[in-house]
Amino acid sequence: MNITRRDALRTTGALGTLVSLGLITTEQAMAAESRPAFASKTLSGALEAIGGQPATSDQIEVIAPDIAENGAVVPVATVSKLPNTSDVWFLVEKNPQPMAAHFAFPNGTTAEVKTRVKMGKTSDVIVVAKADGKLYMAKKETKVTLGGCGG
Amino acid sequence: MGNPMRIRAKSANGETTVRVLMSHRMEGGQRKDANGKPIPAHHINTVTAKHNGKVVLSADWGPAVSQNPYLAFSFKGGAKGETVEINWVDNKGDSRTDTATIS
Amino acid sequence: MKKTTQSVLAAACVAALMAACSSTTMSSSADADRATAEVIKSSFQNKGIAKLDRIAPEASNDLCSQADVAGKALDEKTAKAIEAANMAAIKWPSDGKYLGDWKRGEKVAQSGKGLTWRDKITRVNGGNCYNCHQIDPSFNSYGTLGPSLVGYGKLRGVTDPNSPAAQAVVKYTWGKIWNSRAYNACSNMPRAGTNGILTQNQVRDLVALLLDPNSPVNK
Amino acid sequence: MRKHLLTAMTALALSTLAYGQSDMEKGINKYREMLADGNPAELFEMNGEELWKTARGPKNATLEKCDLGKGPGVVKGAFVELPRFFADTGRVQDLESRLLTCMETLQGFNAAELAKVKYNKGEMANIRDIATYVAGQSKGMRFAVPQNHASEKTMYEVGKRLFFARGGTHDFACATCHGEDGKRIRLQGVPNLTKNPGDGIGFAAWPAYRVGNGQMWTMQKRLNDCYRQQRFPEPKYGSDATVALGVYMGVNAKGAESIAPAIKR
Repeated sequence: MNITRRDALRTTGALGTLVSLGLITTEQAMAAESRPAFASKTLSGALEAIGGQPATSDQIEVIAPDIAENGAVVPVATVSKLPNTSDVWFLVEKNPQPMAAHFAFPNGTTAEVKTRVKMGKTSDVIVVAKADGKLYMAKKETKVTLGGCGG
Repeated sequence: MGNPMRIRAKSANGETTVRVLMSHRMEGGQRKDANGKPIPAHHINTVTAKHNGKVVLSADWGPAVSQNPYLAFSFKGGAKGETVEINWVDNKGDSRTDTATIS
Repeated sequence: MKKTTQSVLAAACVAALMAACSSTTMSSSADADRATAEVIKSSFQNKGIAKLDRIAPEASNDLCSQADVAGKALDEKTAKAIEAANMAAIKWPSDGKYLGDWKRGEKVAQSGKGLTWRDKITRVNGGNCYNCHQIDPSFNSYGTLGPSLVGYGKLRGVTDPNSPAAQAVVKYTWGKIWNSRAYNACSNMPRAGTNGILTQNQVRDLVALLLDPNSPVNK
Repeated sequence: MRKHLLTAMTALALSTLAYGQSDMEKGINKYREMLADGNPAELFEMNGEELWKTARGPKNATLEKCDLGKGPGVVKGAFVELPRFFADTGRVQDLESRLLTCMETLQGFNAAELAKVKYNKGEMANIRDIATYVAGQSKGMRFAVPQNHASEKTMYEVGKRLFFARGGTHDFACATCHGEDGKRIRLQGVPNLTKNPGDGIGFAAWPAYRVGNGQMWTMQKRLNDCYRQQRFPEPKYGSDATVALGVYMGVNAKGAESIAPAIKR
């Protein structure tokens, strides 16, 4: 988490220079993906950006459908039973940029969250949890069916 | 300024469950328009939830979160009549803050 | 193309139409028919390539629709008249070549594109086949409005579609795709050839998809 | 003998297939259940409620006196009794064509001009949201589309004829896809709309949020897109053909519970 924030700040600084030089507009600078974990095109790169390869854990529950009728909206959720879980990340391995979302839980917030992500095709949905500063992960496969009829 | 969020916050057994729907196109940056020009990414970057001014959840999102995003989570404490505040900021600097009363 | 075919069909079906009309003499039903015609006239508009002539009266469609509303099958004489008119509208391959490439046929079968008001006239139309039929058994996104076509050639005993023994099945398959209503008066299947949905070459490729022993359909 | 073996093998293959398919269908049903929690349609409903209560249009008036069939201003329960005959216009109207009337008489808009606006744009987006709000106020109630007035009966008969009317380049009618039980287009189940298809299915499920394109679709938009796929010319917004089909499907759905606004793939 800290690493991500620091890197983000550093990159923002560089973009700021480009803006001041008039090479890019403020809006482009805002819109450009400056967060390494989100910008990474590979799973290993995204994991590297959040602190390295996590250990597998059966204490993380990944809730995702076996089959998603439409990859544009795939309901996903996770519950971490690891004590002192401070963060969770959702990644979709086969997406062009695997990192989908990061959630940070301050003390008093249950390590449980539900959202919806896009999936380009059938893939593992991976949840990484950080507990006591260490990374753990679990995964589940969701099949994305072809949609569509005439037209 | 985005459109209003739909926030529901319910307290039970010393815990408050929050469910939020946000109105945002969450354009992924992979698609092309009718003329073949790429449609630039436009998505929520950060979400922050506060209860009584204290942050109870923060999130970083990329373009892979679905259009009109949905988010549900829960935190310890929170009483009926108190408020929960949700804020989002997108990659073009647009933002939106809404509050809801805990029921 | 379609217009000429329709007028041919209309002429051939006039006798059948008269018979159907005389059997539905209930005045309330006739009133509803008239009201429906008025409603259709006032409700639809041209859009893109989809013009109002697409819903102009057409004898074999109208007779089938009337039978559906009444909830009873067409009488045999009318059905035969419709089938004969549609049979006459089948265009058989000019060079006697019925079989194309099954791999291209699979693409035609997968595509449901073309001929909606959003499409350009230049767009290559699809056959819409998978929307209603199972075809390649390894492909699981298929519809069930029509029968499964898995094993189509094999089940009909076709081992070499170019052999004289297979000619009857080959011809029937061509005809069925070109104009399904030549064989079943009120079939729900689009008349792909007669109505100008698919080209001769596309129909060849579909015939191959169904009958080529190397096609996944017959594996 | 050989023939028998072949038949037996085909039967075996079919049953294996049917088993696999039902697993797939179970998976898809589970997916749909997961989606039902947190339907973005609520965002459109919320906006629609706001629009209903906001003074707008040349006459700067709200829609709060709009008569949707149960008296001026009564929203709850109105949706499950539409389309119906309205004496003031002398027409059978569905929810959306009725909203056009209210926007013209109460707010001073030109209904004919509004009906030409592109779906999801300008005032048409507002009508979409208002319709979503009004439908949501009947959620959980059962359909009881009236058949009392002679015009309502005629429109049912017209709707039935339209439902079975084959046309377009593909000879499709509504009934081609929606005339039998248990059928699918690709993997999508297509309900039989010639009878009550069950609670929250078919007419009882629109307006609906479509996750595929993130759009809110009303019944008018649903019918418009059906006709597009049928390769027909376009039905005009709120036209008698669309209303008649609404009467046919709505009356057939008598007793079905409305789940609108629903969420769909």
